Amino acid sequence: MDLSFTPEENAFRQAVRSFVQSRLPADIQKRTLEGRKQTHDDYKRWHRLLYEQGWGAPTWPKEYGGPGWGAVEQYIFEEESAAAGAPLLSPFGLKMVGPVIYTFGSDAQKERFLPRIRSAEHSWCQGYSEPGSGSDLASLKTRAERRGDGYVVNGQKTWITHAQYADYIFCLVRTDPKAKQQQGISFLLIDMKTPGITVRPIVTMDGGKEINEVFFEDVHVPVENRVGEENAGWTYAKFLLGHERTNIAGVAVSKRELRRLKHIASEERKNGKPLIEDPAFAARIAQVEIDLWALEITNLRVVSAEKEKRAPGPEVSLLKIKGTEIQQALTELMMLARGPSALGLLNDADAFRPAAAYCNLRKTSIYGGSNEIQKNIISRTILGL
Amino acid sequence: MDLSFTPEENAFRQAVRSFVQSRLPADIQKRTLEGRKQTHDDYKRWHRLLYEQGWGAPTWPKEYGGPGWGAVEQYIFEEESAAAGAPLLSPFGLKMVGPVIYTFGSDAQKERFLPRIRSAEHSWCQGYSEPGSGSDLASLKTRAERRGDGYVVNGQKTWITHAQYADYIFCLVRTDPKAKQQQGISFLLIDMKTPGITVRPIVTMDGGKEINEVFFEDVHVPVENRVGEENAGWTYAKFLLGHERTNIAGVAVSKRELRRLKHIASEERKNGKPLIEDPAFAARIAQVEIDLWALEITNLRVVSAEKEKRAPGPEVSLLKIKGTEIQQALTELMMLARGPSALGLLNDADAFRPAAAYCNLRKTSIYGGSNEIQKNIISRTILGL
Amino acid sequence: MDFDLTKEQQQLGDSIQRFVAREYAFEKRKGILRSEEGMSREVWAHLAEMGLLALQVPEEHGGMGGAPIETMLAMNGVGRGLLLEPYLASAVVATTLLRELGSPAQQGELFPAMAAGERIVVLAHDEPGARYDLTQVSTKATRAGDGYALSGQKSVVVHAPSADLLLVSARTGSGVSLFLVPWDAKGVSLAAYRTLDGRRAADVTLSEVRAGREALVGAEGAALDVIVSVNDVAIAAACAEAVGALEALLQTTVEYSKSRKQFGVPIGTFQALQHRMVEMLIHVEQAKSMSYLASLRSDEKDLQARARVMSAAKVIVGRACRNVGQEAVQIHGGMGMTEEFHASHYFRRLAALELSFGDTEHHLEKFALNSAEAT
Amino acid sequence: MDFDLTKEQQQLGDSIQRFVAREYAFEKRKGILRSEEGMSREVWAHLAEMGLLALQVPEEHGGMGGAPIETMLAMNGVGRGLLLEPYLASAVVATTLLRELGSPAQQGELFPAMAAGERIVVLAHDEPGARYDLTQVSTKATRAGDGYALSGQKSVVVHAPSADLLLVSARTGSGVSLFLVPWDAKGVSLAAYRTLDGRRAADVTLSEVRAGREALVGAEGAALDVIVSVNDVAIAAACAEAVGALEALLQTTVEYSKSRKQFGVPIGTFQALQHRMVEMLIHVEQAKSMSYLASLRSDEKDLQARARVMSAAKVIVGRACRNVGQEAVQIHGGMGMTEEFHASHYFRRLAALELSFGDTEHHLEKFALNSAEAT
Repeated sequence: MDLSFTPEENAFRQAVRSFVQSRLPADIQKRTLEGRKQTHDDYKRWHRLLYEQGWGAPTWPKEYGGPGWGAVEQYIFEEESAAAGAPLLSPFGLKMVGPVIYTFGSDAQKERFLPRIRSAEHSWCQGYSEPGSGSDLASLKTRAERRGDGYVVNGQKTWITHAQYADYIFCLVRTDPKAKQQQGISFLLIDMKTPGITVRPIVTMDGGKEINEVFFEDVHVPVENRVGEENAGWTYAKFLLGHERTNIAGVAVSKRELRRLKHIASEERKNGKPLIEDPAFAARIAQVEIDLWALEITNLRVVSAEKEKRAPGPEVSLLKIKGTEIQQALTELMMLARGPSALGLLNDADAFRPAAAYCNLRKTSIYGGSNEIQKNIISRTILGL
Repeated sequence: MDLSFTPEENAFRQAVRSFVQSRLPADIQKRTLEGRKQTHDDYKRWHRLLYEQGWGAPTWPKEYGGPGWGAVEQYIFEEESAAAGAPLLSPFGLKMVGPVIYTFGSDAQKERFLPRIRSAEHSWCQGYSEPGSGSDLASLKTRAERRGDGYVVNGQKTWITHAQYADYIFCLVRTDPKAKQQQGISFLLIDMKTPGITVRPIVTMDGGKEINEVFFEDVHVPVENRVGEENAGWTYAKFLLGHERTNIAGVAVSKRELRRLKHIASEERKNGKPLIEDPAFAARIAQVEIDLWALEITNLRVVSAEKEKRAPGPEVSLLKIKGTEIQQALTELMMLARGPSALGLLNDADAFRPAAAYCNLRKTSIYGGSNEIQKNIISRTILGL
Repeated sequence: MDFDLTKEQQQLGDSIQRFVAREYAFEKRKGILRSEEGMSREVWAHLAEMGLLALQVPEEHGGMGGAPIETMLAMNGVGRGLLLEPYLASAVVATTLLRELGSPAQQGELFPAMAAGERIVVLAHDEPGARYDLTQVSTKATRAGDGYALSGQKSVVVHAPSADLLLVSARTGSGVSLFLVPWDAKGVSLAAYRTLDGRRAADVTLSEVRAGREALVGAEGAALDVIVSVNDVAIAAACAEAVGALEALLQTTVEYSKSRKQFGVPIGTFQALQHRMVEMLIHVEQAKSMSYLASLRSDEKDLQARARVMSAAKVIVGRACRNVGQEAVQIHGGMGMTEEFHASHYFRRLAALELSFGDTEHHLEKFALNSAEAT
Repeated sequence: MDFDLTKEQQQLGDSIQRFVAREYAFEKRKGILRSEEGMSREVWAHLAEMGLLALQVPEEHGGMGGAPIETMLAMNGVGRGLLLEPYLASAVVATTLLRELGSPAQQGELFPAMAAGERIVVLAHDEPGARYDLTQVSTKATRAGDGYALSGQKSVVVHAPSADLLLVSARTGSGVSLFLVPWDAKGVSLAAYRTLDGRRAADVTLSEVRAGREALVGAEGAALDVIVSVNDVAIAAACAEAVGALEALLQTTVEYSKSRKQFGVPIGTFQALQHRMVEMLIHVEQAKSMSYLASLRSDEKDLQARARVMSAAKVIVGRACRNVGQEAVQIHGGMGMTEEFHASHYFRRLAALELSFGDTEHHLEKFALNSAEAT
């Protein structure tokens, strides 16, 4: 047992660090470190720079154009990127549909989609949830009827992050309405420019317009855009949920945000002294810092198991629960640190506004399988209840 | 709306206060205020003194020898008694079986039992729980078979507080094994000296021997010791559970214990100053003090509703949950206040030993209907879920 | 000891609840929220008609002279309906300040107009960096000619963009004084924005703003104690508003859990959620108790005892705001995150109330300190 | 970076777990607990045979010279089995102190006997009122003839009644020194009692206890830094013990919830309890992570960095002890309250561990202070 990194891993960290430091555009870095909103263009620019370096798909195997990094290298890459203020890469292509395509897709799909995900030419979004089926995904109702050489899709998807920027959406649709819940579902790749698709933003309480509803009205999808077998979509969806969770805890970003919290607490004053020196507030920061530290080790335990090619198990649910609790605690403390002035949402909507961030981060315990669902999973699979 | 007491109520408080101050034996008072264990004799002596004053059954109507106090007077009585260090009266006769007897009992039962409860001649205990049925009371298995002019009782009851001192036990027993769970149960009053009864103490983790198992082996109980109808015992049990909850929150005792916590925290020193002046510890005391204050008002709201002859509803479950949480928090803080020296359980087992009290008080969220059961009740009856 | 309302109070409470239900439905509120001013003059006039703007107005000016219970009932309604109008700021805080400090001339001029809903007055006291310390006032009022010249910064003055007059606190020598300053006085500039909970607010900059002697409210240098004391009244009102919002949000959440299905059954049948909703209920009931106490003691003369009550109430209510707000959003799932649905509006208002007039930690510390001094 | 054990470590861990399961079954433990001495000399000898008492013994004396991972594995077993023997006190703390400070003569005499289980040595350092401040030492050692005379009070010295020798800290001039004092030396008196978790402990009074120069451990006045430093080793060991106990208690609770029926179904099917057991699991896993870190860093040379790790570990583990202990008792219901059933024994040991070597609040504060200094 040894928690230090190997010399090779340290050299790798150094390489990542110097790349990020030399290539990350200063304006993007500034926005991230100040907690300002990132634009879609920020993501794309950074992704392209990585692509030029050969790191366009950091988590992919070499075979599909990835750098072939192991779990530890991936972890180091994410940590260094987040610490330096690089934007998080959009997960929908790289971490979600990409692995599904290279594992289950046809050769044509691999050829057509994978290079464009890697190069940031295509942006993707995820069409899973529906108004009537959130955590209970298998109850989805969007229909895809086979007609000729394609499907005709009708229905509605919701809570779709960045649908407005997406070139493609991957969707779970019902292809056999008579089959039981989890059967009869297929996995389709749909061009967002297809006639019949309407995107409607859902304004969230922080004023953000990240998420959307997407309506499908007689949308024609060629049959070659179905991944794998008809009615076997649930298998691919499950694979996806179980895949790549190295970073689900968000430790790297939370470490950066912790630094920002400390910065805010050193700017604010209470009783004539920096707030960070107030014992009560310092103890609250210490508590979240310690929680995060423990989570980091827990995360490394999972990463280390992945390195040994053991697949990540239900412990990723634990990472998700604790990770989101810490993310929420951090924004809550930033808001409380600012005190009464946090009430005011200054007119620069891109600026870091702790109260808006506090509101926005409530989503983390809801999306990606709510924390209640994660608890059900742990209860069933780890505790055997 | 007015939270002050009326002049009559204040005069009543004064009367109670001077009675308690003049008559409460100094040795008993000292033991209570120091948190030492009370002996059965303490309870009895104090109860007899109250009886001589005509207050032997503070919560009973005049008709049965009570003082006929309303909910507010009862509340004041309990508050003044607890504050002065009087022992809590044993609830089993006064608050549990007494009201059942005067509401549902025969004239003979009333005549035989009520005066002796009031005068402290008879001590009672409660035979509800069984090894297989705790919170799920209706699944009880102790059998009472009708034979001639009586019942023959066989079975086992458990978690019986003070069974070793009791002259009588009131029991729920199954008289019709074929009936559904809540039917087929009868309510028996059983003389503890009847042959076939064995009492076995259960040692609790604090070393205490308050609770017991009671075994019934062919115990003969005359039929005139059955309260009300055969197989209707559940009705009386429910009545009892819903009755007299003025003091379920334990506010008066918790206020006294809060004072003791503050006393301990002023004796202990941290960084050369009294612990009570340490901001972090002071904040923790403040939090429990504030919670208790809010609970006191909530309790008064319920008491006030009772005054209006509205029966106490499921809100008593709320008082029970929050009340026990506060009681537990107080012992936890007393233990933490003592610091490492709390580890040692000095050999005087009657002395206040905060760590033992901390262990002992874990029971409060388990007994009297566990806090989980109380939450189920609130969920069903108040929230309608 | 009783918790009963008089018949008149009961009627008042009912009429407020009716008004809120009828005239402040969520869809209508959305329109008000989106409007430029972010409040409805029509609603304001309606509140005036109901007499609600006169609860703090002295009886000699046709008001109720304080009326803690009536104020509590009004604030319950304001909370339940998530009213965007400056009830707390103008009808409670500013009116009470003027009642305590205003000259007969000022009262004679302002009270009829304020009670009629024709004038909105807002206290501009907090300054950048003051945190929750009410004594920190750097804005200065220096003698200038026959009157004063005010210069300084006031931050997050909620409803300032709707105010006709600002009650500006400023240092005069060793004391703090209050001045009535018209919103359009020369030298006053407002940087307006929205607050977390959708209200209009502004940072106010004062540059050599001239105020005549008639603009001085109360004796020179004597305002701070009253500002501190009226802050207690504000806390009691804020607690009552929170209780109204908490009750509504709990109800909304329970109802949602009964209708929203997952895995073929309403999510309200899941025991884990049930127990969490019970915890929410306990928070609400404890908050309600302390809100009663705070309102009943808001005119208590023993200021230290009163401060203890207010801090205790703010702690209990603050924790309730946090717990109930967060749990409600969580139980609503994605719906709870949206601007469209009312849960998030309650969530934000509760968060804002927690940050107003001293947050939970501030009052917990204050209570602890106050206890130590009392022993 | 890896979390894997070597083959030898794996074997050691397995053999400890086997030993605990086979030789320390709960019923057998009850007998040991009830015995006058409150520990088993037979078990102690067995631990010696397994080599476990020599993990801190220097290699030149046939030990492993520290072995953080092996110590962690041993402490996991001690925790799981709720061992009543003075493993932490004698085989970890006292042995490490003697390794750091003992003269060759002292080491030569004591290590073979300690490793063989023939001698038990216990540190007597804490004093009444010192709370968790290790620097507070009032016991005095004054020069007397060729040696010293020790006078003072030591409180809650766990396992003192079983100790052959006490390692007594005392002030000598401006520094603190350590002395080896036989339990039956003239002037030593023990007021013995049980601790919360059933161990034997004593308050130790020293009245003019004579100690020769050969009884001095380390240079005069140089012991305090080492005592503070060995406290870190103790924290790492206590965290590992807690993890063993936490895992066992969680397992016990989950199993109980599967077998105990209420309302016709196992209580483990109630979702509210399931979610609470998941919270328990999260606490256990986080505690395990920090226990790894604490053990791996227990020989770190940068003392401030090490202190940060230990405080962080103690906070995470302390919260886990509290949460898992309390929830386990609650889920066990009445059974959880009894002396008869093992849940309450785990509960008490976990509570005791939280109070040992600085409680959660102490270390949270220390961490916060340490952070402020680091920035």
